[in-house]
Amino acid sequence: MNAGSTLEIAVETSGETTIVTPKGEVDMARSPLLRKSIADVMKAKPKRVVLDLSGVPYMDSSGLATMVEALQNSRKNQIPLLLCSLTPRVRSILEIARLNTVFTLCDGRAQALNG
Amino acid sequence: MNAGSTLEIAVETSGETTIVTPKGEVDMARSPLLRKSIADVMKAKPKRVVLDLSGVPYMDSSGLATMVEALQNSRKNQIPLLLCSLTPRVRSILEIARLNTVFTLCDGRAQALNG
Amino acid sequence: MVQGPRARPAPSGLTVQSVFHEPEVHMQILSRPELLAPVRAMTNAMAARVGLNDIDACHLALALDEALTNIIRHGYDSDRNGRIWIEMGPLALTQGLRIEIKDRARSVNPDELQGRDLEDIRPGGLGMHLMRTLVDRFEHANRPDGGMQIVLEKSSTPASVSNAS
Amino acid sequence: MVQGPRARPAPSGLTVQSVFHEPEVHMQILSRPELLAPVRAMTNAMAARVGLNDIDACHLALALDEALTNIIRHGYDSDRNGRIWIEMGPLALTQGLRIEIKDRARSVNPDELQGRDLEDIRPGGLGMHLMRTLVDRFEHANRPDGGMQIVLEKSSTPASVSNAS
Ligand SMILES: Nc1ncnc2c1ncn2[C@@H]1O[C@H](COP(=O)(O)OP(=O)(O)O)[C@@H](O)[C@H]1O
Ligand SMILES: Nc1ncnc2c1ncn2[C@@H]1O[C@H](COP(=O)(O)OP(=O)(O)O)[C@@H](O)[C@H]1O
Repeated sequence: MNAGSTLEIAVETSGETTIVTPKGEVDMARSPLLRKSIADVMKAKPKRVVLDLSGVPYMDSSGLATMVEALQNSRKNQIPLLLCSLTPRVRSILEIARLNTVFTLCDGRAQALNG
Repeated sequence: MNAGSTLEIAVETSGETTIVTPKGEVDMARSPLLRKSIADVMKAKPKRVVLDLSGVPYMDSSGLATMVEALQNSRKNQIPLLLCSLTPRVRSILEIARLNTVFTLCDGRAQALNG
Repeated sequence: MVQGPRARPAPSGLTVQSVFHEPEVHMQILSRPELLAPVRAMTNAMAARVGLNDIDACHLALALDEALTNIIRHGYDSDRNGRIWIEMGPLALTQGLRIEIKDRARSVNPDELQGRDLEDIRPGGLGMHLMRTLVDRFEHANRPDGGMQIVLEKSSTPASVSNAS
Repeated sequence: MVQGPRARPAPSGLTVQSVFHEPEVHMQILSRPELLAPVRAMTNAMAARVGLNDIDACHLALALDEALTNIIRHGYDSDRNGRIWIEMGPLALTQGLRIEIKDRARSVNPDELQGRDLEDIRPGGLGMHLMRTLVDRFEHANRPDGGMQIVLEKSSTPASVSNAS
Protein backbone atom coordinates (compact mmCIF):
# COMPACT_ATOMS: atom_id res chain seq x y z
CA MET A 1 0.00 0.00 0.00
CA ASN A 2 1.46 3.40 -0.99
CA ALA A 3 1.25 6.12 1.61
CA GLY A 4 -1.81 8.31 1.47
CA SER A 5 -3.42 6.76 -1.57
CA THR A 6 -5.31 3.52 -1.53
CA LEU A 7 -6.35 3.50 -5.20
CA GLU A 8 -4.51 1.00 -7.35
CA ILE A 9 -5.04 0.84 -11.11
CA ALA A 10 -4.26 -2.19 -13.29
CA VAL A 11 -4.10 -1.88 -17.09
CA GLU A 12 -4.19 -5.00 -19.31
CA THR A 13 -4.91 -5.76 -22.94
CA SER A 14 -7.15 -8.48 -24.31
CA GLY A 15 -6.95 -8.65 -28.09
CA GLU A 16 -7.45 -5.08 -29.27
CA THR A 17 -9.23 -4.02 -26.09
CA THR A 18 -7.52 -2.27 -23.20
CA ILE A 19 -9.01 -2.97 -19.77
CA VAL A 20 -8.53 -0.47 -16.95
CA THR A 21 -9.27 -1.86 -13.47
CA PRO A 22 -9.12 0.61 -10.56
CA LYS A 23 -9.20 -0.89 -7.07
CA GLY A 24 -10.27 1.35 -4.20
CA GLU A 25 -12.55 4.29 -3.42
CA VAL A 26 -12.45 7.11 -5.98
CA ASP A 27 -12.71 10.55 -4.40
CA MET A 28 -11.23 14.02 -4.92
CA ALA A 29 -7.84 12.83 -3.61
CA ARG A 30 -7.71 9.81 -5.90
CA SER A 31 -9.56 10.71 -9.13
CA PRO A 32 -6.52 12.49 -10.68
CA LEU A 33 -4.76 9.11 -10.74
CA LEU A 34 -7.68 7.52 -12.56
CA ARG A 35 -7.91 10.46 -14.98
CA LYS A 36 -4.24 10.10 -15.89
CA SER A 37 -4.48 6.32 -16.36
CA ILE A 38 -7.44 6.58 -18.73
CA ALA A 39 -5.88 9.47 -20.67
CA ASP A 40 -2.67 7.46 -21.15
CA VAL A 41 -4.64 4.46 -22.34
CA MET A 42 -6.64 6.57 -24.83
CA LYS A 43 -3.45 8.09 -26.22
CA ALA A 44 -2.32 4.63 -27.39
CA LYS A 45 -5.50 4.48 -29.58
CA PRO A 46 -6.75 0.98 -28.70
CA LYS A 47 -9.78 -0.34 -30.53
CA ARG A 48 -11.87 -0.30 -27.39
CA VAL A 49 -11.51 0.61 -23.72
CA VAL A 50 -13.24 -1.28 -20.90
CA LEU A 51 -13.38 0.25 -17.41
CA ASP A 52 -13.84 -2.65 -14.98
CA LEU A 53 -15.41 -1.13 -11.82
CA SER A 54 -15.73 -4.37 -9.81
CA GLY A 55 -13.11 -3.13 -7.34
CA VAL A 56 -14.64 0.31 -6.78
CA PRO A 57 -16.98 0.34 -3.76
CA TYR A 58 -17.42 4.13 -3.83
CA MET A 59 -17.15 7.07 -6.21
CA ASP A 60 -17.86 10.77 -5.72
CA SER A 61 -18.61 13.49 -8.27
CA SER A 62 -14.91 13.91 -9.10
CA GLY A 63 -14.88 10.24 -10.09
CA LEU A 64 -18.04 10.70 -12.14
CA ALA A 65 -16.48 13.78 -13.79
CA THR A 66 -13.41 11.74 -14.64
CA MET A 67 -15.58 9.16 -16.39
CA VAL A 68 -17.60 11.83 -18.23
CA GLU A 69 -14.34 13.35 -19.46
CA ALA A 70 -13.17 9.90 -20.58
CA LEU A 71 -16.44 9.44 -22.47
CA GLN A 72 -16.03 12.76 -24.28
CA ASN A 73 -12.47 11.80 -25.12
CA SER A 74 -13.62 8.41 -26.39
CA ARG A 75 -16.27 9.99 -28.63
CA LYS A 76 -13.82 12.51 -30.05
CA ASN A 77 -11.32 9.76 -30.84
CA GLN A 78 -13.98 7.21 -31.82
CA ILE A 79 -12.76 4.67 -29.30
CA PRO A 80 -15.77 2.93 -27.71
CA LEU A 81 -15.72 3.11 -23.87
CA LEU A 82 -17.60 0.47 -21.86
CA LEU A 83 -18.11 0.26 -18.10
CA CYS A 84 -18.54 -3.18 -16.56
CA SER A 85 -19.10 -4.95 -13.24
CA LEU A 86 -20.46 -2.01 -11.26
CA THR A 87 -20.96 -2.58 -7.53
CA PRO A 88 -24.51 -1.85 -6.27
CA ARG A 89 -23.33 1.34 -4.53
CA VAL A 90 -21.58 2.78 -7.59
CA ARG A 91 -24.53 1.80 -9.79
CA SER A 92 -26.87 3.66 -7.44
CA ILE A 93 -24.62 6.74 -7.54
CA LEU A 94 -24.57 6.67 -11.36
CA GLU A 95 -28.36 6.44 -11.37
CA ILE A 96 -28.79 9.39 -9.01
CA ALA A 97 -26.47 11.45 -11.22
CA ARG A 98 -28.61 10.23 -14.18
CA LEU A 99 -25.46 9.08 -15.94
CA ASN A 100 -26.52 5.43 -16.20
CA THR A 101 -28.09 6.07 -19.61
CA VAL A 102 -25.16 8.13 -20.86
CA PHE A 103 -22.58 5.35 -20.48
CA THR A 104 -22.59 1.90 -22.04
CA LEU A 105 -22.89 -0.44 -19.06
CA CYS A 106 -22.16 -4.18 -19.17
CA ASP A 107 -22.86 -6.66 -16.41
CA GLY A 108 -19.57 -8.51 -16.54
CA ARG A 109 -16.20 -8.28 -18.17
CA ALA A 110 -16.97 -11.10 -20.64
CA GLN A 111 -20.01 -9.22 -21.90
CA ALA A 112 -17.95 -6.04 -22.28
CA LEU A 113 -15.28 -7.84 -24.29
CA ASN A 114 -17.79 -9.47 -26.65
CA GLY A 115 -20.26 -6.57 -26.85
CA MET B 1 -28.91 -5.02 9.84
CA ASN B 2 -30.24 -4.30 13.32
CA ALA B 3 -29.85 -0.76 14.55
CA GLY B 4 -26.69 -0.01 16.43
CA SER B 5 -25.27 -3.48 16.44
CA THR B 6 -23.52 -5.03 13.49
CA LEU B 7 -22.61 -8.34 15.10
CA GLU B 8 -24.63 -11.31 13.90
CA ILE B 9 -24.23 -14.75 15.45
CA ALA B 10 -25.21 -18.03 13.78
CA VAL B 11 -25.50 -21.25 15.79
CA GLU B 12 -25.63 -24.65 14.02
CA THR B 13 -25.07 -28.24 14.96
CA SER B 14 -23.02 -30.82 13.09
CA GLY B 15 -23.33 -34.26 14.66
CA GLU B 16 -22.69 -33.73 18.36
CA THR B 17 -20.76 -30.51 17.81
CA THR B 18 -22.29 -27.04 18.12
CA ILE B 19 -20.72 -24.41 15.88
CA VAL B 20 -20.98 -20.71 16.83
CA THR B 21 -20.21 -18.29 13.99
CA PRO B 22 -20.15 -14.58 14.87
CA LYS B 23 -20.03 -12.15 11.95
CA GLY B 24 -18.76 -8.63 12.60
CA GLU B 25 -16.32 -6.73 14.79
CA VAL B 26 -16.36 -7.72 18.47
CA ASP B 27 -15.86 -4.77 20.80
CA MET B 28 -17.18 -3.59 24.18
CA ALA B 29 -20.58 -2.80 22.63
CA ARG B 30 -20.97 -6.20 21.00
CA SER B 31 -19.16 -8.75 23.21
CA PRO B 32 -22.15 -9.17 25.60
CA LEU B 33 -24.09 -10.66 22.66
CA LEU B 34 -21.30 -13.17 21.97
CA ARG B 35 -20.99 -13.98 25.68
CA LYS B 36 -24.69 -14.79 25.91
CA SER B 37 -24.65 -16.93 22.74
CA ILE B 38 -21.77 -19.06 23.95
CA ALA B 39 -23.23 -19.40 27.47
CA ASP B 40 -26.56 -20.57 26.00
CA VAL B 41 -24.79 -23.10 23.80
CA MET B 42 -22.76 -24.47 26.74
CA LYS B 43 -25.90 -24.85 28.82
CA ALA B 44 -27.25 -27.40 26.33
CA LYS B 45 -24.13 -29.56 27.07
CA PRO B 46 -23.05 -30.42 23.53
CA LYS B 47 -20.14 -32.82 23.09
CA ARG B 48 -17.96 -30.12 21.62
CA VAL B 49 -18.16 -26.40 20.78
CA VAL B 50 -16.44 -24.85 17.75
CA LEU B 51 -16.12 -21.07 17.53
CA ASP B 52 -15.72 -20.22 13.83
CA LEU B 53 -14.00 -16.82 13.69
CA SER B 54 -13.77 -16.49 9.90
CA GLY B 55 -16.27 -13.60 9.95
CA VAL B 56 -14.53 -11.63 12.71
CA PRO B 57 -12.10 -9.06 11.30
CA TYR B 58 -11.49 -7.41 14.68
CA MET B 59 -11.67 -8.19 18.39
CA ASP B 60 -10.75 -6.12 21.44
CA SER B 61 -9.94 -7.19 25.00
CA SER B 62 -13.64 -7.55 25.88
CA GLY B 63 -13.88 -10.10 23.05
CA LEU B 64 -10.77 -11.89 24.30
CA ALA B 65 -12.20 -11.86 27.83
CA THR B 66 -15.42 -13.41 26.50
CA MET B 67 -13.42 -16.23 24.93
CA VAL B 68 -11.34 -16.77 28.10
CA GLU B 69 -14.54 -17.01 30.09
CA ALA B 70 -15.92 -19.50 27.57
CA LEU B 71 -12.75 -21.56 27.90
CA GLN B 72 -13.05 -21.65 31.70
CA ASN B 73 -16.68 -22.66 31.35
CA SER B 74 -15.74 -25.37 28.85
CA ARG B 75 -13.07 -26.78 31.19
CA LYS B 76 -15.43 -26.79 34.16
CA ASN B 77 -18.09 -28.61 32.15
CA GLN B 78 -15.60 -30.78 30.25
CA ILE B 79 -16.89 -29.60 26.88
CA PRO B 80 -13.91 -29.14 24.52
CA LEU B 81 -13.84 -25.64 22.94
CA LEU B 82 -12.04 -25.15 19.62
CA LEU B 83 -11.43 -21.90 17.71
CA CYS B 84 -11.13 -22.12 13.93
CA SER B 85 -10.54 -19.99 10.84
CA LEU B 86 -8.97 -16.96 12.51
CA THR B 87 -8.39 -13.93 10.28
CA PRO B 88 -4.78 -12.66 10.26
CA ARG B 89 -5.75 -9.60 12.33
CA VAL B 90 -7.50 -11.58 15.05
CA ARG B 91 -4.68 -14.15 15.09
CA SER B 92 -2.18 -11.33 15.61
CA ILE B 93 -4.26 -9.91 18.46
CA LEU B 94 -4.43 -13.34 20.14
CA GLU B 95 -0.66 -13.64 19.82
CA ILE B 96 -0.03 -10.23 21.37
CA ALA B 97 -2.30 -11.15 24.28
CA ARG B 98 -0.32 -14.45 24.45
CA LEU B 99 -3.58 -16.37 24.32
CA ASN B 100 -2.71 -18.31 21.16
CA THR B 101 -1.21 -21.14 23.24
CA VAL B 102 -4.07 -21.17 25.73
CA PHE B 103 -6.77 -21.95 23.17
CA THR B 104 -6.97 -24.91 20.80
CA LEU B 105 -6.72 -23.32 17.36
CA CYS B 106 -7.64 -25.08 14.11
CA ASP B 107 -6.98 -23.76 10.62
CA GLY B 108 -10.37 -24.56 9.14
CA ARG B 109 -13.77 -25.74 10.20
CA ALA B 110 -13.23 -29.25 8.78
CA GLN B 111 -10.15 -29.68 10.94
CA ALA B 112 -12.04 -28.48 14.01
CA LEU B 113 -14.88 -30.93 13.39
CA ASN B 114 -12.52 -33.90 12.93
CA GLY B 115 -9.87 -32.91 15.51
CA MET C 1 9.27 25.33 17.94
CA VAL C 2 6.63 25.57 15.24
CA GLN C 3 3.06 25.72 16.44
CA GLY C 4 0.93 23.13 14.66
CA PRO C 5 -2.70 23.84 13.80
CA ARG C 6 -4.65 23.96 17.04
CA ALA C 7 -8.26 23.12 17.57
CA ARG C 8 -10.52 26.14 17.74
CA PRO C 9 -14.06 26.17 19.06
CA ALA C 10 -16.61 25.61 16.32
CA PRO C 11 -18.38 28.76 15.14
CA SER C 12 -21.79 29.06 16.69
CA GLY C 13 -24.54 27.77 14.45
CA LEU C 14 -27.80 29.18 13.19
CA THR C 15 -29.85 26.45 14.83
CA VAL C 16 -29.98 25.61 18.50
CA GLN C 17 -29.63 22.13 19.91
CA SER C 18 -33.05 20.55 20.04
CA VAL C 19 -34.99 17.54 21.17
CA PHE C 20 -34.96 16.30 17.58
CA HIS C 21 -31.33 15.31 17.40
CA GLU C 22 -28.36 14.78 19.68
CA PRO C 23 -24.82 15.39 18.49
CA GLU C 24 -22.57 12.56 19.65
CA VAL C 25 -19.46 13.40 17.67
CA HIS C 26 -17.87 16.80 17.04
CA MET C 27 -14.92 17.02 14.69
CA GLN C 28 -12.59 19.64 13.39
CA ILE C 29 -10.57 18.64 10.32
CA LEU C 30 -8.14 20.51 8.10
CA SER C 31 -9.22 21.22 4.50
CA ARG C 32 -7.27 18.34 2.93
CA PRO C 33 -8.54 15.87 0.31
CA GLU C 34 -6.70 13.01 2.04
CA LEU C 35 -9.02 13.39 5.05
CA LEU C 36 -12.15 12.67 2.99
CA ALA C 37 -11.61 8.90 3.28
CA PRO C 38 -11.28 8.88 7.10
CA VAL C 39 -14.38 11.09 7.49
CA ARG C 40 -16.29 8.83 5.09
CA ALA C 41 -15.32 5.73 7.06
CA MET C 42 -16.58 7.39 10.23
CA THR C 43 -19.81 8.49 8.54
CA ASN C 44 -20.56 5.00 7.24
CA ALA C 45 -20.07 3.53 10.73
CA MET C 46 -22.20 6.25 12.36
CA ALA C 47 -24.92 5.57 9.80
CA ALA C 48 -24.81 1.84 10.56
CA ARG C 49 -24.99 2.67 14.27
CA VAL C 50 -28.33 4.47 13.81
CA GLY C 51 -29.70 1.70 11.58
CA LEU C 52 -29.23 2.99 8.02
CA ASN C 53 -28.66 0.26 5.45
CA ASP C 54 -25.51 0.04 3.37
CA ILE C 55 -26.79 2.01 0.36
CA ASP C 56 -28.36 4.78 2.48
CA ALA C 57 -25.15 5.04 4.51
CA CYS C 58 -23.15 5.33 1.29
CA HIS C 59 -25.45 8.06 -0.03
CA LEU C 60 -25.19 10.10 3.16
CA ALA C 61 -21.40 9.72 3.17
CA LEU C 62 -21.38 10.88 -0.47
CA ALA C 63 -23.46 13.97 0.33
CA LEU C 64 -21.00 14.87 3.10
CA ASP C 65 -18.08 14.21 0.76
CA GLU C 66 -19.51 16.60 -1.83
CA ALA C 67 -20.02 19.29 0.79
CA LEU C 68 -16.43 18.91 2.02
CA THR C 69 -15.01 18.79 -1.50
CA ASN C 70 -16.75 22.08 -2.33
CA ILE C 71 -15.53 23.73 0.86
CA ILE C 72 -11.95 22.56 0.19
CA ARG C 73 -11.95 23.59 -3.51
CA HIS C 74 -14.23 26.61 -3.69
CA GLY C 75 -14.42 27.83 -0.10
CA TYR C 76 -10.77 27.56 0.91
CA ASP C 77 -9.34 27.60 -2.65
CA SER C 78 -7.43 24.38 -1.92
CA ASP C 79 -5.58 25.94 1.03
CA ARG C 80 -4.58 22.88 3.09
CA ASN C 81 -4.89 24.61 6.47
CA GLY C 82 -8.50 25.76 6.47
CA ARG C 83 -10.68 24.43 9.28
CA ILE C 84 -13.93 22.54 8.82
CA TRP C 85 -16.23 21.60 11.71
CA ILE C 86 -18.45 18.52 11.44
CA GLU C 87 -21.07 17.39 13.96
CA MET C 88 -22.93 14.06 13.79
CA GLY C 89 -25.64 12.46 15.81
CA PRO C 90 -28.82 10.40 15.68
CA LEU C 91 -32.20 11.93 14.93
CA ALA C 92 -34.60 11.43 17.80
CA LEU C 93 -37.84 10.75 15.94
CA THR C 94 -36.69 8.39 13.20
CA GLN C 95 -33.76 6.03 12.71
CA GLY C 96 -31.51 8.50 10.99
CA LEU C 97 -28.41 10.64 11.17
CA ARG C 98 -27.99 14.40 11.15
CA ILE C 99 -24.75 16.02 10.04
CA GLU C 100 -23.91 19.71 10.42
CA ILE C 101 -20.94 21.21 8.60
CA LYS C 102 -19.43 24.65 9.21
CA ASP C 103 -16.50 26.51 7.73
CA ARG C 104 -14.87 29.91 7.98
CA ALA C 105 -14.27 30.18 4.25
CA ARG C 106 -15.57 32.92 2.00
CA SER C 107 -19.32 32.68 1.80
CA VAL C 108 -21.10 32.66 -1.49
CA ASN C 109 -24.40 33.90 -2.87
CA PRO C 110 -26.80 30.93 -2.65
CA ASP C 111 -27.84 31.63 -6.27
CA GLU C 112 -24.33 30.70 -7.39
CA LEU C 113 -24.83 27.30 -5.81
CA GLN C 114 -27.25 25.90 -8.35
CA GLY C 115 -24.88 23.48 -10.04
CA ARG C 116 -25.32 22.69 -13.69
CA ASP C 117 -28.28 21.43 -15.65
CA LEU C 118 -28.14 17.63 -15.73
CA GLU C 119 -28.89 17.55 -19.48
CA ASP C 120 -25.59 19.32 -20.03
CA ILE C 121 -23.25 16.31 -19.95
CA ARG C 122 -19.85 17.58 -18.90
CA PRO C 123 -17.54 17.10 -15.94
CA GLY C 124 -18.29 19.32 -12.93
CA GLY C 125 -21.38 20.91 -11.46
CA LEU C 126 -22.67 17.57 -10.21
CA GLY C 127 -21.92 18.07 -6.54
CA MET C 128 -24.84 20.33 -5.66
CA HIS C 129 -27.28 18.10 -7.54
CA LEU C 130 -26.03 15.00 -5.71
CA MET C 131 -26.20 16.65 -2.28
CA ARG C 132 -29.78 17.79 -2.81
CA THR C 133 -30.87 14.38 -4.14
CA LEU C 134 -29.06 12.07 -1.72
CA VAL C 135 -30.50 13.22 1.60
CA ASP C 136 -33.94 13.86 3.06
CA ARG C 137 -33.09 17.30 4.30
CA PHE C 138 -30.50 19.66 2.84
CA GLU C 139 -29.95 23.19 4.15
CA HIS C 140 -27.28 25.60 3.08
CA ALA C 141 -26.85 29.03 4.63
CA ASN C 142 -24.40 31.83 5.18
CA ARG C 143 -23.77 32.53 8.85
CA PRO C 144 -23.92 36.16 10.03
CA ASP C 145 -20.38 35.79 11.44
CA GLY C 146 -19.01 34.70 8.05
CA GLY C 147 -18.58 31.21 6.64
CA MET C 148 -21.25 28.70 5.73
CA GLN C 149 -23.36 26.11 7.46
CA ILE C 150 -24.76 23.00 5.83
CA VAL C 151 -27.23 20.55 7.36
CA LEU C 152 -27.70 17.03 6.01
CA GLU C 153 -30.27 14.57 7.38
CA LYS C 154 -31.06 11.09 6.22
CA SER C 155 -33.49 8.59 7.73
CA SER C 156 -33.74 4.88 7.27
CA THR C 157 -35.74 3.78 4.21
CA PRO C 158 -37.67 0.49 4.53
CA ALA C 159 -35.66 -2.43 3.12
CA SER C 160 -38.28 -3.09 0.41
CA VAL C 161 -37.88 0.42 -1.00
CA SER C 162 -34.12 0.76 -0.84
CA ASN C 163 -33.45 -2.68 -2.30
CA ALA C 164 -35.82 -2.14 -5.19
CA SER C 165 -33.32 -0.96 -7.80
CA MET D 1 -36.36 22.88 24.55
CA VAL D 2 -33.80 20.43 25.88
CA GLN D 3 -30.19 21.39 25.35
CA GLY D 4 -28.23 18.53 23.78
CA PRO D 5 -24.62 17.90 24.68
CA ARG D 6 -22.57 20.75 23.25
CA ALA D 7 -18.97 20.68 22.15
CA ARG D 8 -16.57 22.11 24.70
CA PRO D 9 -13.00 23.12 24.01
CA ALA D 10 -10.57 20.28 24.67
CA PRO D 11 -8.69 20.56 27.95
CA SER D 12 -5.19 21.92 27.42
CA GLY D 13 -2.59 19.20 27.21
CA LEU D 14 0.69 18.54 28.94
CA THR D 15 2.65 18.64 25.68
CA VAL D 16 2.87 21.55 23.27
CA GLN D 17 2.38 21.24 19.54
CA SER D 18 5.72 20.45 17.98
CA VAL D 19 7.53 20.02 14.69
CA PHE D 20 7.33 16.24 15.20
CA HIS D 21 3.65 15.84 14.53
CA GLU D 22 0.73 17.79 13.15
CA PRO D 23 -2.83 17.19 14.33
CA GLU D 24 -5.18 17.03 11.35
CA VAL D 25 -8.31 15.82 13.09
CA HIS D 26 -9.75 16.88 16.46
CA MET D 27 -12.75 15.02 17.82
CA GLN D 28 -15.00 15.17 20.81
CA ILE D 29 -17.14 12.10 21.38
CA LEU D 30 -19.54 11.09 24.13
CA SER D 31 -18.54 8.16 26.36
CA ARG D 32 -20.69 5.56 24.57
CA PRO D 33 -19.62 2.04 23.53
CA GLU D 34 -21.56 2.38 20.24
CA LEU D 35 -19.12 5.10 19.16
CA LEU D 36 -16.10 2.79 19.35
CA ALA D 37 -16.81 1.35 15.88
CA PRO D 38 -17.03 4.77 14.13
CA VAL D 39 -13.82 5.96 15.82
CA ARG D 40 -12.11 2.70 14.84
CA ALA D 41 -13.16 3.11 11.21
CA MET D 42 -11.72 6.62 11.21
CA THR D 43 -8.49 5.45 12.86
CA ASN D 44 -7.96 2.67 10.32
CA ALA D 45 -8.41 5.13 7.44
CA MET D 46 -6.11 7.72 9.05
CA ALA D 47 -3.50 4.99 9.55
CA ALA D 48 -3.77 3.97 5.87
CA ARG D 49 -3.43 7.64 4.92
CA VAL D 50 -0.04 7.89 6.62
CA GLY D 51 1.14 4.59 5.13
CA LEU D 52 0.61 2.02 7.90
CA ASN D 53 -0.17 -1.48 6.66
CA ASP D 54 -3.39 -3.27 7.52
CA ILE D 55 -2.10 -5.13 10.60
CA ASP D 56 -0.33 -2.07 12.04
CA ALA D 57 -3.46 0.02 11.47
CA CYS D 58 -5.56 -2.61 13.25
CA HIS D 59 -3.16 -2.66 16.21
CA LEU D 60 -3.20 1.11 16.57
CA ALA D 61 -7.00 1.14 16.36
CA LEU D 62 -7.09 -1.57 19.03
CA ALA D 63 -4.83 0.43 21.36
CA LEU D 64 -7.14 3.43 20.98
CA ASP D 65 -10.17 1.20 21.56
CA GLU D 66 -8.71 -0.11 24.82
CA ALA D 67 -7.97 3.42 26.00
CA LEU D 68 -11.53 4.54 25.20
CA THR D 69 -13.07 1.42 26.74
CA ASN D 70 -11.19 2.08 30.01
CA ILE D 71 -12.24 5.73 30.04
CA ILE D 72 -15.88 4.77 29.44
CA ARG D 73 -15.94 1.95 32.03
CA HIS D 74 -13.53 3.04 34.73
CA GLY D 75 -13.14 6.79 34.18
CA TYR D 76 -16.77 7.74 33.58
CA ASP D 77 -18.31 4.66 35.29
CA SER D 78 -20.37 3.96 32.15
CA ASP D 79 -22.05 7.39 32.26
CA ARG D 80 -23.13 7.89 28.63
CA ASN D 81 -22.62 11.66 28.63
CA GLY D 82 -18.95 12.01 29.55
CA ARG D 83 -16.77 13.80 27.00
CA ILE D 84 -13.64 12.36 25.43
CA TRP D 85 -11.30 14.38 23.21
CA ILE D 86 -9.23 12.64 20.52
CA GLU D 87 -6.62 14.24 18.29
CA MET D 88 -4.92 12.48 15.35
CA GLY D 89 -2.23 13.44 12.92
CA PRO D 90 0.82 12.21 11.03
CA LEU D 91 4.24 12.05 12.64
CA ALA D 92 6.69 14.27 10.80
CA LEU D 93 9.84 12.16 10.93
CA THR D 94 8.49 8.69 10.11
CA GLN D 95 5.43 7.31 8.33
CA GLY D 96 3.28 7.04 11.39
CA LEU D 97 0.30 8.32 13.30
CA ARG D 98 0.06 10.04 16.68
CA ILE D 99 -3.13 9.95 18.74
CA GLU D 100 -3.76 11.99 21.86
CA ILE D 101 -6.71 11.21 24.13
CA LYS D 102 -8.02 13.37 26.96
CA ASP D 103 -10.91 13.05 29.37
CA ARG D 104 -12.35 14.89 32.35
CA ALA D 105 -13.06 11.73 34.29
CA ARG D 106 -11.68 10.89 37.72
CA SER D 107 -7.95 10.40 37.47
CA VAL D 108 -6.29 7.37 38.89
CA ASN D 109 -2.98 6.53 40.53
CA PRO D 110 -0.72 5.28 37.72
CA ASP D 111 0.26 2.32 39.94
CA GLU D 112 -3.33 1.08 39.73
CA LEU D 113 -2.96 0.93 35.97
CA GLN D 114 -0.68 -2.07 35.81
CA GLY D 115 -3.22 -4.54 34.53
CA ARG D 116 -2.95 -8.20 35.46
CA ASP D 117 -0.09 -10.65 35.11
CA LEU D 118 -0.43 -12.46 31.77
CA GLU D 119 0.24 -15.85 33.38
CA ASP D 120 -2.99 -15.38 35.29
CA ILE D 121 -5.48 -16.57 32.68
CA ARG D 122 -8.79 -14.88 33.43
CA PRO D 123 -11.02 -12.35 31.73
CA GLY D 124 -10.09 -8.69 32.31
CA GLY D 125 -6.89 -6.81 32.96
CA LEU D 126 -5.73 -7.29 29.37
CA GLY D 127 -6.35 -3.74 28.19
CA MET D 128 -3.29 -2.07 29.71
CA HIS D 129 -1.03 -4.88 28.47
CA LEU D 130 -2.40 -4.61 24.93
CA MET D 131 -2.03 -0.81 24.83
CA ARG D 132 1.58 -0.95 25.96
CA THR D 133 2.46 -3.73 23.52
CA LEU D 134 0.60 -2.55 20.43
CA VAL D 135 2.19 0.86 19.89
CA ASP D 136 5.72 2.27 19.68
CA ARG D 137 5.06 4.98 22.21
CA PHE D 138 2.56 4.88 25.06
CA GLU D 139 2.24 7.66 27.62
CA HIS D 140 -0.35 7.94 30.33
CA ALA D 141 -0.55 10.89 32.71
CA ASN D 142 -2.85 12.79 35.03
CA ARG D 143 -3.32 16.39 34.00
CA PRO D 144 -2.95 19.06 36.70
CA ASP D 145 -6.45 20.33 35.82
CA GLY D 146 -7.98 16.88 36.45
CA GLY D 147 -8.62 14.10 34.00
CA MET D 148 -6.14 12.00 32.09
CA GLN D 149 -4.09 12.27 28.93
CA ILE D 150 -2.89 9.34 26.87
CA VAL D 151 -0.50 9.47 23.91
CA LEU D 152 -0.26 6.65 21.37
CA GLU D 153 2.22 6.64 18.48
CA LYS D 154 2.80 3.98 15.87
CA SER D 155 5.15 4.09 12.90
CA SER D 156 5.20 1.98 9.78
CA THR D 157 7.03 -1.33 10.16
CA PRO D 158 8.83 -2.62 7.06
CA ALA D 159 6.69 -5.14 5.16
CA SER D 160 9.22 -7.92 5.77
CA VAL D 161 8.90 -7.56 9.55
CA SER D 162 5.17 -7.08 9.85
CA ASN D 163 4.32 -9.92 7.48
CA ALA D 164 6.61 -12.36 9.28
CA SER D 165 4.07 -14.01 11.57
N1 LIG E 1 -18.55 25.79 -0.28
C1 LIG E 1 -18.56 26.59 -1.40
N2 LIG E 1 -17.98 27.80 -1.37
C2 LIG E 1 -17.96 28.57 -2.44
N3 LIG E 1 -18.53 28.24 -3.63
C3 LIG E 1 -19.14 27.05 -3.74
C4 LIG E 1 -19.19 26.17 -2.63
N4 LIG E 1 -19.86 25.07 -3.01
C5 LIG E 1 -20.21 25.27 -4.29
N5 LIG E 1 -19.79 26.45 -4.75
C6 LIG E 1 -20.03 27.00 -6.12
O1 LIG E 1 -21.10 26.24 -6.71
C7 LIG E 1 -20.70 25.65 -7.95
C8 LIG E 1 -21.37 24.31 -8.16
O2 LIG E 1 -20.85 23.35 -7.26
P1 LIG E 1 -20.91 21.81 -7.63
O3 LIG E 1 -22.28 21.46 -8.07
O4 LIG E 1 -20.40 21.03 -6.47
O5 LIG E 1 -19.94 21.60 -8.89
P2 LIG E 1 -18.36 21.77 -9.08
O6 LIG E 1 -17.77 21.86 -7.72
O7 LIG E 1 -17.95 20.54 -9.81
O8 LIG E 1 -18.19 23.01 -9.89
C9 LIG E 1 -19.19 25.58 -7.87
O9 LIG E 1 -18.59 25.59 -9.13
C10 LIG E 1 -18.84 26.83 -7.04
O10 LIG E 1 -18.79 27.96 -7.85
N1 LIG F 1 -9.14 5.49 32.33
C1 LIG F 1 -9.13 4.86 33.53
N2 LIG F 1 -9.66 5.47 34.62
C2 LIG F 1 -9.65 4.85 35.81
N3 LIG F 1 -9.14 3.62 36.03
C3 LIG F 1 -8.59 2.97 35.00
C4 LIG F 1 -8.56 3.54 33.70
N4 LIG F 1 -7.95 2.67 32.87
C5 LIG F 1 -7.63 1.61 33.62
N5 LIG F 1 -8.01 1.76 34.91
C6 LIG F 1 -7.77 0.78 36.02
O1 LIG F 1 -6.74 -0.14 35.58
C7 LIG F 1 -7.21 -1.50 35.64
C8 LIG F 1 -6.60 -2.34 34.50
O2 LIG F 1 -7.15 -1.95 33.25
P1 LIG F 1 -7.20 -2.97 32.03
O3 LIG F 1 -5.84 -3.59 31.90
O4 LIG F 1 -7.70 -2.27 30.83
O5 LIG F 1 -8.18 -4.15 32.47
P2 LIG F 1 -9.77 -4.16 32.75
O6 LIG F 1 -10.32 -2.88 32.23
O7 LIG F 1 -10.27 -5.35 31.99
O8 LIG F 1 -9.91 -4.30 34.21
C9 LIG F 1 -8.72 -1.38 35.58
O9 LIG F 1 -9.36 -2.47 36.18
C10 LIG F 1 -8.98 -0.07 36.32
O10 LIG F 1 -9.00 -0.27 37.72
